[in-house]
Amino acid sequence: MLMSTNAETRGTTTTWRRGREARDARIEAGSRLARGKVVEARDATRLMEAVVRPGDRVCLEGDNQKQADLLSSALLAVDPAKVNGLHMVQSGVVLPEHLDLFDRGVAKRLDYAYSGPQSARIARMLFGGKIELGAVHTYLELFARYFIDLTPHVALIAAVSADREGNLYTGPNTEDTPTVVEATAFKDGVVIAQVNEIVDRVPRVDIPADRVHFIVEAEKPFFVEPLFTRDPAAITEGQILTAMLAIKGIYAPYGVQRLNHGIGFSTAAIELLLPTYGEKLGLKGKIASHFALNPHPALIPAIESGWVQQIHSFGSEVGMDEYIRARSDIYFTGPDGSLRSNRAFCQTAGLYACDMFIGSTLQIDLQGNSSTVTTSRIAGFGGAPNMGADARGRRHPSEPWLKAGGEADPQGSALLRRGRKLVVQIGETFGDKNVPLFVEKLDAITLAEKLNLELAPIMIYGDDVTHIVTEEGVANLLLCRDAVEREQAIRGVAGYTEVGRGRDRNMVERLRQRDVIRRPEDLGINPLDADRSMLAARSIKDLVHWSGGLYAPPSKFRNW
Amino acid sequence: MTLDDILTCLFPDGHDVKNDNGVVAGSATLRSGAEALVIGVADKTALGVDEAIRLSGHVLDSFAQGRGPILVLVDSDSQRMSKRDELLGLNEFLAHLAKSLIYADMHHQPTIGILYGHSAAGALLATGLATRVLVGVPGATPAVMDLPSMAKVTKLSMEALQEKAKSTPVFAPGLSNLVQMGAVHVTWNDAVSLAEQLDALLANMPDAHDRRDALGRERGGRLKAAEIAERVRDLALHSH
Amino acid sequence: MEDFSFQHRARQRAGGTRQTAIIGVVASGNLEVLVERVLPDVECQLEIKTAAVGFGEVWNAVTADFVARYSPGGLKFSINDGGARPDTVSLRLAQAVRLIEEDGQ
Amino acid sequence: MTAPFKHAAQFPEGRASTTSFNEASARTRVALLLDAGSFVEFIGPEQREVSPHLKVFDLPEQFNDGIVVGRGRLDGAPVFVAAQEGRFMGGAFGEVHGAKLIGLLRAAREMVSIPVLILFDTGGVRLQEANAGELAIAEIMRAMMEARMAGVKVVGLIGGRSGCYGGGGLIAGCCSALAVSEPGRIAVSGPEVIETNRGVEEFDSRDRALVWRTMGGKNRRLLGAADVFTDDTIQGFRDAALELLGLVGAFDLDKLKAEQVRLADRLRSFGTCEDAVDIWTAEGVAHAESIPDLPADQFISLANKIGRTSRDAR
Repeated sequence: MLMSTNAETRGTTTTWRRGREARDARIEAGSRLARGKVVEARDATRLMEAVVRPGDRVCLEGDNQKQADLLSSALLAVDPAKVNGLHMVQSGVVLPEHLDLFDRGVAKRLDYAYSGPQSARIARMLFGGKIELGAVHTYLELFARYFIDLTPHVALIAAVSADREGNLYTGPNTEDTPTVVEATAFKDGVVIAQVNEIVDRVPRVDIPADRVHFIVEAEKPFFVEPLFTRDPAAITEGQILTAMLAIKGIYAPYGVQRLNHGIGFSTAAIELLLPTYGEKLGLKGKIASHFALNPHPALIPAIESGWVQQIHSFGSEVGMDEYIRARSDIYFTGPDGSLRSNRAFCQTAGLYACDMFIGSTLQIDLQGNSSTVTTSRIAGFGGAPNMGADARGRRHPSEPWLKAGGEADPQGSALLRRGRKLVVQIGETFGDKNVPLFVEKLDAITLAEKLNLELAPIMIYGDDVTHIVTEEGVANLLLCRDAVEREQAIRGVAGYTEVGRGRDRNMVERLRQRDVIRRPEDLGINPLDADRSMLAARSIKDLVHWSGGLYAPPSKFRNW
Repeated sequence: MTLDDILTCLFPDGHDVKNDNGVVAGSATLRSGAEALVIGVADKTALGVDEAIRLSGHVLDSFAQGRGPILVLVDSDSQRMSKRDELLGLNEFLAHLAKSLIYADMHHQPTIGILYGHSAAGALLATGLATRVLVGVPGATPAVMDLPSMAKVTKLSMEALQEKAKSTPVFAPGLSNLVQMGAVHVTWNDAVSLAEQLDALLANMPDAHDRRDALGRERGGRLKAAEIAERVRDLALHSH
Repeated sequence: MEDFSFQHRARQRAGGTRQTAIIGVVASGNLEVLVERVLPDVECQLEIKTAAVGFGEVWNAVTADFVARYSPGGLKFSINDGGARPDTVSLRLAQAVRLIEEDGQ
Repeated sequence: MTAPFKHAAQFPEGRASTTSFNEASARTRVALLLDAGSFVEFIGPEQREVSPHLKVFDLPEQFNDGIVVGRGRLDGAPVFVAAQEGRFMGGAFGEVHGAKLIGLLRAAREMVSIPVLILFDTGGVRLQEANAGELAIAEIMRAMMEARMAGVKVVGLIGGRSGCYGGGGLIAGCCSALAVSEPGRIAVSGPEVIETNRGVEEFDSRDRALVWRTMGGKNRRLLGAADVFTDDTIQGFRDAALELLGLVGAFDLDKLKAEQVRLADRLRSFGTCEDAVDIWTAEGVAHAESIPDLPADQFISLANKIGRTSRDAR
């Protein structure tokens, strides 16, 4: 017989409400510091000490973009004698405080998904044994585990505003909040929100009050980093060339309409070429109409030119609020007019409802495995693997999906054949400081060996990758029939890297005959035509003009 | 050397030169008995908009009062590196001061810069380097760019920079380097009366032609400048 | 800095009549290519000064492919390189050939 | 003497109107600014007159040392032109770079009738040859003022990516007139230098909106430091250059005195302002904080209404 660990026998009666009672006790302790649900910012640390218990699983919201910065400082300031050994379960390890918690002994164990700005320090702390690592996840994975075995006892979240009952308006950067609250509040956890302001009436209710137990008004708005703004002025001719190859060599033949873009400059170049090069190719209405995508400023010209029909977003982007509000036909907005993002839903959309993911990476090996890990940095996975993976549970057909499936398995029965998501790696053969994109052995493997990890941190597995695009051409891995062909197809677009120079020229030429590799000239593209004048916007200011003045870029991107 | 020291040495026959928070102005009697306008920057003061406009004012005022030479005494910091100065257009104030000195020099008021202390960057351009003859007083410490800043930008160690500085006068601070470049025309001998040396210079002023590039070539500090300028000039004059 | 010099036989003379052309700017990750029509018709020469040390093999491969593809006979290429990627180098070389083959002086 | 060098790419008609001055190379700027095909370069890249000093620092050279000088025609009339390449070592002045401009100005002084256009794009003195660069700037200022006193018109065009900083700002201050675009910046000390000296509280160099409203084209135009504000196209700068050449005259004492009055008045009027927005507010602009977002045409009419200029006062 299976014994429930939730049931506890006291004398002769069994109690099934141990979690509820513990939660009530925490709320009771915290309430002594609160007026209603409102706790003053100066009491935030005392609130932590009242509510959080040693060893708790705590979700300190840590998203990709927004940060509950006041609450992370408050938690960091607790007396480690009272609060210690916490198990942090949060998608983003972004602020220095997130790691300071481990240095102070407040936290001990970590399960996370993404650690961009802290990637070097997190690597050092893992080596130094400061952090007991659970696992590095993708967003959807971590969210899933919130409901199975990583359910938070306490969630410390961030919202734009709250009313006195505790209804929250999360604003355009809703991101992870609904997911975190769902998992916490409905499983006897305590939810504490920091808000930029307390108002009489919130613009819209993103989180109902009965899921929120305490509110702290912050002196300054929560921190949001503009992560998805790519200055068109920094786009190079090489990136324009790869973008042209992708549009003509992949978007067009597969007719890709539903897709997700990574955040690199190559995909920004694609976005900026749609209204110019794409228009010239007659592709408007045939490609790139439905996106799972943050509100990329670089997509503004395509939207304004009528290319895009609909975008669902993981988060928002600094400066895009007014533009989004004025383009509700395109974006998901609330009754108040502002963007409603939702990372869990958008990740799901990217996994199941998109026919293509295209993004860049730091390293690709001969099998097509790719990773953004270097030996000194562990940036985590974020969402790319959810986008850049074939969804084995997918059942609805679409033209690109079926076509890709057919290329992968031309002999199989059409009615039984699985389609394939197009998973495209795009990049230049050499990155910053002439570091090659293609390598024999990924740094991720070296790192896994050094850290004794059970799995190397692979961002996208080779068997999910369908195409690789570089300035040398497009490699279609779906058409490769064995591992040797696959390796030569990859070498064939690896240019002058060591991997590229090590190619079998004859075999690469044969692969080219079969369209496994398509060079710029095979696609009718002259590299000399890859010119910045082709970009629909060549500066941030141009984007502002395209938006009719609605886009308000953050100061660091301005030159006026 | 302090301002008082240099004034005493230069003008044994008297002067009414005042130092108002680093802005130096007044007149002085030369050995010849003639009067000279004296302006300058003292006490390693930074040259900002407030200082520059007063100095150019003194130069312009002197135009009405006769035709004596103008001596520019320099012991300054760099230009004042502040938000306010840049907001107000410091470049125009410094250029205006330089223009005033150049105009005077071209119109019968020969200008002599006397670099007796520190100076750098924009401050040096607007004062000493805007005169016809720039004199170096031993002990002067001009520094177009200081080595620590250079080390930061070039990512070279101080030691490496000092080593390189031995082989070329082209980048490192110091009076002797500026002499070699042709920027400083002459270094006075501090064992001899400065007043006498000034008198000798005034008696033998070169004409108002800028010959600093030729000087730099003669002294081996700037081997290309004069030749390149001359070649461009010739091409420009004969390309029609 | 590292210097390289490559001599190649070209299939044929580069088109056009222009004697010289220049393209590009020396900057981090960028380069300038000066091309001059000063060699016999079947010869091609490339003189390279690069800020990125240790890429001799890459330069060799890039320039060999370039000559095979464009046959720039009679041309001498002088390159000042600020550490450009091979694709940028290839692009600038191709741009230089296009420029000198244009009509003009 | 070596022959002049012609190598410019041929550009299609109308290209000047669609090409960003800010983005273009020095060579493209010159080719599109002047009458088509009219530019002749002096000491072109084939002469390989590179800096003799960069090899000491193991740094790459550029065949024209970061500046293109020569002659051409503007609406049929001859002009001398110098254009700095802001991407090569930040367009900084070195020995050879500076000497080319000096030679050009000396020739202009002798010709008198041929005006000089200077397309600035510079961070100031080139660190690796700081003494030579500083001195070159002093010589340029001297040569420019001598030329102007002889009657030569010198027009500065400022809209490059490296701005017009350091000694470049002083040279700009010596020009007969300036045209500036929104991305153009004019100052002596750069943002990072001010931040290093005064702290991030006084000047956050990463706050680009602050950098531009302090040093950028719009503030410079409103203060009267630049007389013409243009859109960021090469055609815009060509039109501005033509306009300014038609307006300016020889340099004389009256202009020098008028400049003293103009700058003293600026100090009196705005000397206590803490920020550009305070200056603009003091000028009577309602919602002065919105000036950075004003489109060019609206900004130009605002600037003209305020009417500050340095015409006949520089």
